[in-house]
Amino acid sequence: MSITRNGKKEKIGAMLLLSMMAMLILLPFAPINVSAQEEEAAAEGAEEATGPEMAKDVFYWDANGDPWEGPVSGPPAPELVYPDNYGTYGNFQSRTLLWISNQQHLYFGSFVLAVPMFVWVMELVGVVLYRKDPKLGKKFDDLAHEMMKISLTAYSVTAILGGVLIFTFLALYPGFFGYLSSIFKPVMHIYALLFILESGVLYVFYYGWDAMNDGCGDWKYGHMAIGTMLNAIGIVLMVMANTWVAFMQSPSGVDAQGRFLGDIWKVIHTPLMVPIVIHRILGNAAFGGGVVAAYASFRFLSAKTPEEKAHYDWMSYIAMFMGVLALIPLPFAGYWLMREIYAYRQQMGITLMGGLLAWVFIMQATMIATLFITVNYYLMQAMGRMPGYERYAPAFKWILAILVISTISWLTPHTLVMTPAELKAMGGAQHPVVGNYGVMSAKNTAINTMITTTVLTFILYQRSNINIKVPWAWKGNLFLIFLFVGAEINILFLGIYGYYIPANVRIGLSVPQVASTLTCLFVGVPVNTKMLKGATQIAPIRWGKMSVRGAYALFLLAVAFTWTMAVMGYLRSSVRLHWHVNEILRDNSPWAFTNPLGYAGNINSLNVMLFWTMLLFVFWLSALSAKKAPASVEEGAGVGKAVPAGSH
Amino acid sequence: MGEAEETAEKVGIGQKIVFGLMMAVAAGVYYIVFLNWVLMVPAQNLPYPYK
Amino acid sequence: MKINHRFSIIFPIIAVILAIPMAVWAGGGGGGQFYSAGYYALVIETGLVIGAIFLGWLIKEKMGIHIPKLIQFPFLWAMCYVALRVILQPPIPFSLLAMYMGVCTIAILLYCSLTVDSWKDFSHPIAVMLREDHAKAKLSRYATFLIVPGLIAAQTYNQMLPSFGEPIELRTVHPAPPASINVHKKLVTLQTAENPFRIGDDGEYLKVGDESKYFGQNAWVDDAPKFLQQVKEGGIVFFGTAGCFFCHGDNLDGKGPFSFAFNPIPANFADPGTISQLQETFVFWRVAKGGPDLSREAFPWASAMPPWEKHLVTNEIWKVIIFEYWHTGFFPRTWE
Amino acid sequence: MAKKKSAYVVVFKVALWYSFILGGFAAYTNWLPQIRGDAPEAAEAIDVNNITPDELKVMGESIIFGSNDPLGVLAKGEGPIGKGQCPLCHRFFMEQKADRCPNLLALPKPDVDDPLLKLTEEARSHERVKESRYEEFKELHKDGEKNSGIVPHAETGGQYLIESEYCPNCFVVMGFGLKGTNDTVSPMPIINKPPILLADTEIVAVVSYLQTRDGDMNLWTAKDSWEEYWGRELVSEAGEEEEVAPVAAGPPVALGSETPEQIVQKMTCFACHKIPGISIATTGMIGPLLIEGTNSPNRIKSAEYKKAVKDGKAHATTARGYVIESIMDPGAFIVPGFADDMLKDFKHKFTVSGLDVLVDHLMAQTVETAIADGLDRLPNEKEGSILPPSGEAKLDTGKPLTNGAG
Repeated sequence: MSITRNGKKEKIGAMLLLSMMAMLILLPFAPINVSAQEEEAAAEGAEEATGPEMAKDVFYWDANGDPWEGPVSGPPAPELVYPDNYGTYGNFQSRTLLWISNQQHLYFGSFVLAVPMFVWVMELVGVVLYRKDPKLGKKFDDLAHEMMKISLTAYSVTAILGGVLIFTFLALYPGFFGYLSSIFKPVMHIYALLFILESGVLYVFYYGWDAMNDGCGDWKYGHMAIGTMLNAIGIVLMVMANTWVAFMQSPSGVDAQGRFLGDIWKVIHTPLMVPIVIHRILGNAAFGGGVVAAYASFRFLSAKTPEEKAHYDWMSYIAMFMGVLALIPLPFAGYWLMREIYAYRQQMGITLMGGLLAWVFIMQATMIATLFITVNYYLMQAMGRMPGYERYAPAFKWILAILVISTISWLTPHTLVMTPAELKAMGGAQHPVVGNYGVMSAKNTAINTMITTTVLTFILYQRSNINIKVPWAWKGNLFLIFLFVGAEINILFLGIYGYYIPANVRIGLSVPQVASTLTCLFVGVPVNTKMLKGATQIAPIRWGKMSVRGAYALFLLAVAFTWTMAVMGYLRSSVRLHWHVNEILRDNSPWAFTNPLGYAGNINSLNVMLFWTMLLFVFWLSALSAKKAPASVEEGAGVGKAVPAGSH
Repeated sequence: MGEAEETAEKVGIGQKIVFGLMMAVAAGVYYIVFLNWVLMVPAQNLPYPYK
Repeated sequence: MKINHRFSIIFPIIAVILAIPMAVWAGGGGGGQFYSAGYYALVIETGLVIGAIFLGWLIKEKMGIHIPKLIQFPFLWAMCYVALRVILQPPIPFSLLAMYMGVCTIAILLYCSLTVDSWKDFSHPIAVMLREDHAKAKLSRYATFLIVPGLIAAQTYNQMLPSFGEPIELRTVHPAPPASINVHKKLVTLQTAENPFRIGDDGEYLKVGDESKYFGQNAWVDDAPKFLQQVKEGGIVFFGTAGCFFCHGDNLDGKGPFSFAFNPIPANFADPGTISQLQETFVFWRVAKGGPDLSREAFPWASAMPPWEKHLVTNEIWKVIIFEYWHTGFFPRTWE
Repeated sequence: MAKKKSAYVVVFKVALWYSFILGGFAAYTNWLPQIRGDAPEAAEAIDVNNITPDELKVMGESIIFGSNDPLGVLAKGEGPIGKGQCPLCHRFFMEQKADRCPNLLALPKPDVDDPLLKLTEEARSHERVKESRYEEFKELHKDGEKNSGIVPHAETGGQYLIESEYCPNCFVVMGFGLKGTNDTVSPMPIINKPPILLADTEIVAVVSYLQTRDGDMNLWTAKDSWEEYWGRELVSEAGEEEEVAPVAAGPPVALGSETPEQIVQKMTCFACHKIPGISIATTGMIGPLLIEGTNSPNRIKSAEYKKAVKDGKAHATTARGYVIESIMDPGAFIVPGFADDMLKDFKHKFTVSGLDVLVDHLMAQTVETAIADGLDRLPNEKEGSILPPSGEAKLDTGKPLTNGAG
């Protein structure tokens, strides 16, 4: 490509084009509302003589605080009868079959949604870096390209699994699916159309990569605009699919009998829709990071040349980093969702937190502890490739000790399982020492300490092969010490203080606790980054020299992400109890019960196993095509030159 | 702190103590006054599931 | 390579910071119970931990003796086991111990593999044992292949050996109280009732939390504030009229002279899991009605608490509750 | 530097590692306590046309407790909780602990000062509607209660019980409201809405149980109260005709689909009573003439009846209730001049709607219809003959009653 660099004007033009394209994809929404209103108006006109039958919405209220009323525009929710409205395959639990096909589709869907997000960010980073350092820019660009290639194969698998899912629905739950599609029929059509659009954009995006690659010129920005569109369509697709799930959990826009009231927006915008969507977008990003990191680790382990090894080492680090970045706001999104659930139906919140499903949260706690310890461990392993890390190595074991103490406190259950002899020996149901760790105060302290410690590890990682040169380094260090020690003391103080005050005051403590943690993250890391300005390297990073254990830690991280997603999905789905659509459409099949946690654990493990096996196939496929394209190997070699790692 | 020696100018221990004290006061003010006192008051009125 | 040891000093300091709250919590859990035996035990234990860290530092840095990670592994594991199984008193249930030891095992494995060097340190002897062909390696190989299956066999034997333990009973310790109880012909609605003796200097109802200003003051002086006078009368009930201390102990720690005869043993009010987790009215219900009024899931027969309404008047019950909270330094739970 | 290893070895190792992790997670979930959440049973179809009040009561019992032996369940140490979930908050037995909501004990609590606690729930329901607080709630919700849209308008105890299921906020017992609402908002869910979601007939069954749990069938007004409260007929939600009447065995049963004539024949009323409008019932000489349009309003006001109420035998407060009571529990009140000879098993022999048919017919019979049919009172009825020539009696049939009472 021989396109010269252009001025600002063209850049602005490109951005305008980009945003216009992004606007375009919102178009399909516009006619829905219009047509719905038209229908409404038409219905009103037609039935003026008799008056349209108005019914009360189950959720929406009008300005006076009375239920919102809309014209009845659909059939009531059917009363499902077991053998008639349900299908079976032999003695299999229909529900489990649907569960598995749903989960597989969701995994692949999340993956193909998350990867373009990464690719977009990586491409942007590449373009920005290209100005200063074309080689580094190219490296990021290639990384983005490679990730996209994985996603391409996964995309077709997603489509196939989507087909399988629909057939499973039609075969096993025809009554339920019929009702849902009667309400969502316009949305479902738009969904299908968008899916086709997504495919088109995806292929243009992927196959136009090399053709449109001119470093940081106009064509590249055009390519990025296509990437933006791809992501926008992807997110809209996901939001649409989520609205069905959100409708099942918290229906609105229908009356108590499940009759559609003519306003499609009220059906889409259910009470829990927004928090579920936000939570899931963040979750997808974290999950995508984990999967790409696992892919890179796999390639890292099976790499034949040092250059390849270096490349995949680097790739796994970047992916892990992005994943963890998305992980950090996730708990807050979770809190918000939980709050909305309590606001929607307190009963639902209690079932989750204190009732039937409370033990799932113990499992979630375990997964979170696993995630944080794994991230720390990986960073420590990754420091092995940074000459000079030895200065910080003695700190590792103490970091680990803090993490383990926090984990032990985090995992201590409030209700202990014990024999009468143990009860007697303990002198009561509450252990005088351990019992202190089973309450909320201790748990908040533990998780905040764990996050703070992870931030600290990252700061150590950032500076492990660096000699800091800024003249105010000593001030910066002192500042960081007081920041972290102060935060930790504050977290501990609030944790302990919580034992001395009544419960109603204690609730308020969690906010300053979390604020302390976030201060470390949002002040500590930038200050540390600032300190690295103009610093000298003891030696460049020896990419590819990370220990094998680091790669295995990334696998654990990826599995933990997938597994957490599965177990929380089980939780979200189970909280509907015996309803297909909460309080509207009852599940009358023999599988309307809520499976115990152990069964869910087995199915989740099976699901994760299935997903990774299929993903391995996808990886293998993309590796096959890599062999046919020697150019990329050459680029890899170039990367190796840019980072003189092999010499060590 | 270890890296400080490697920078060009030497920093006296007195200077460090003074700055350290300043930082300690700043941390105290930030954590105790701002976070614990200012933030905690509105936090009392948070709804579920904070309770 | 210059190793910066000063850096690692911060972490023992943080460890000590972490240890102090442990000591405080364990020492009778809050409320100024700094003089209990448990507190001293934990101070000593914390000292032991710091001593062990110091000893390790001495051996490694001063004496220059290098202990391979492979040796450190079982040693650390045993230390954890001893700490959780022997030092931590009273003993924790097996389910919890298993979980803790699982976390510890993983943590020690991670510790052994933290850096390239430490992993080599850990895995090299194993590799030698498995691979090398000289006599020493062979001997250790044979020994390993005898000992490991032997340990597994012993474990299996223990597992299969029939045991006659009592079945696990998940007794509910604090069952849901009734909405109201009838004490001395008066209906007490537990959700709304207030302790009539929780009154401040101004004669108004004292908000929960505000009584902290009376903690640690002498209730037995003549010019004590009104609240403390109620506390004193409650103390007279506790040690005199009712004799609660026979079971619940002089320090309200559930270790009175009779306590060892009971299963389950009397409640330990100094434990932050008992009265500090309960509303005053719940405690009132327990004192007034005793074991017989417990619901079935709480096994009414599994409590020796007498129904004190038959021996005390209502006011005495309320006063002794004031006394219990004052003495332990806890606040009752509030409804919202 | 990198060792030349086959990709398959890596795949194998990674697969091993994955299996290890996944196995570990699954094992951990299996180690944690296992709870399975079973779905509540689907709504039971109750066909009110084919069921006796007694069976309705039994059905109500199982809706409340999930068992027809709640005490047995309690004795086992379990909570007797059915799909209605009432015992979670209400106390039905002394052995039970729950009383977050007003108690529904069958036996009064004698040792309590509160007068309302000295009554059973059935008796209490009549007191509730007379409370001045009920008027306050009427005023409070005069535009309809927010959640249910109902304006409180219960007039009798039975209607009160019905109303409190459909609209718990329509009357909140003192001390049982949500905290901070000054006892104006009830913690109880609306029973005919999710999550409890009882059908109308099921609610009638529950109320039937509450009214008759002492075995006093004559206290039963659930279906009538429901219809009076809602001003419409209670439609059975069974809908399916193939539903076999659950009372197939046993004595013949009066059904709602039958005419009064058929019922009278089936139940052999004609053997003792003369009933206007029933062609076969013209000769009975053992029981009173059944002109209940005239008789029952007077009887219920009579001193004898008031005495029976005072003795705790009779309970009717309306004329219609008096007729139902006389069929369901003939011993409650014996018309002066007669003996307690009537069969006592009619409460098992009438379906709810069958009873309706008969009572409707009896209530329509007055002195005029009797005269038209040429029937007269028996000599032992102290109201005396209604037939001409004593024309005065025709004018004020009530007079002899008051005279007799005096």
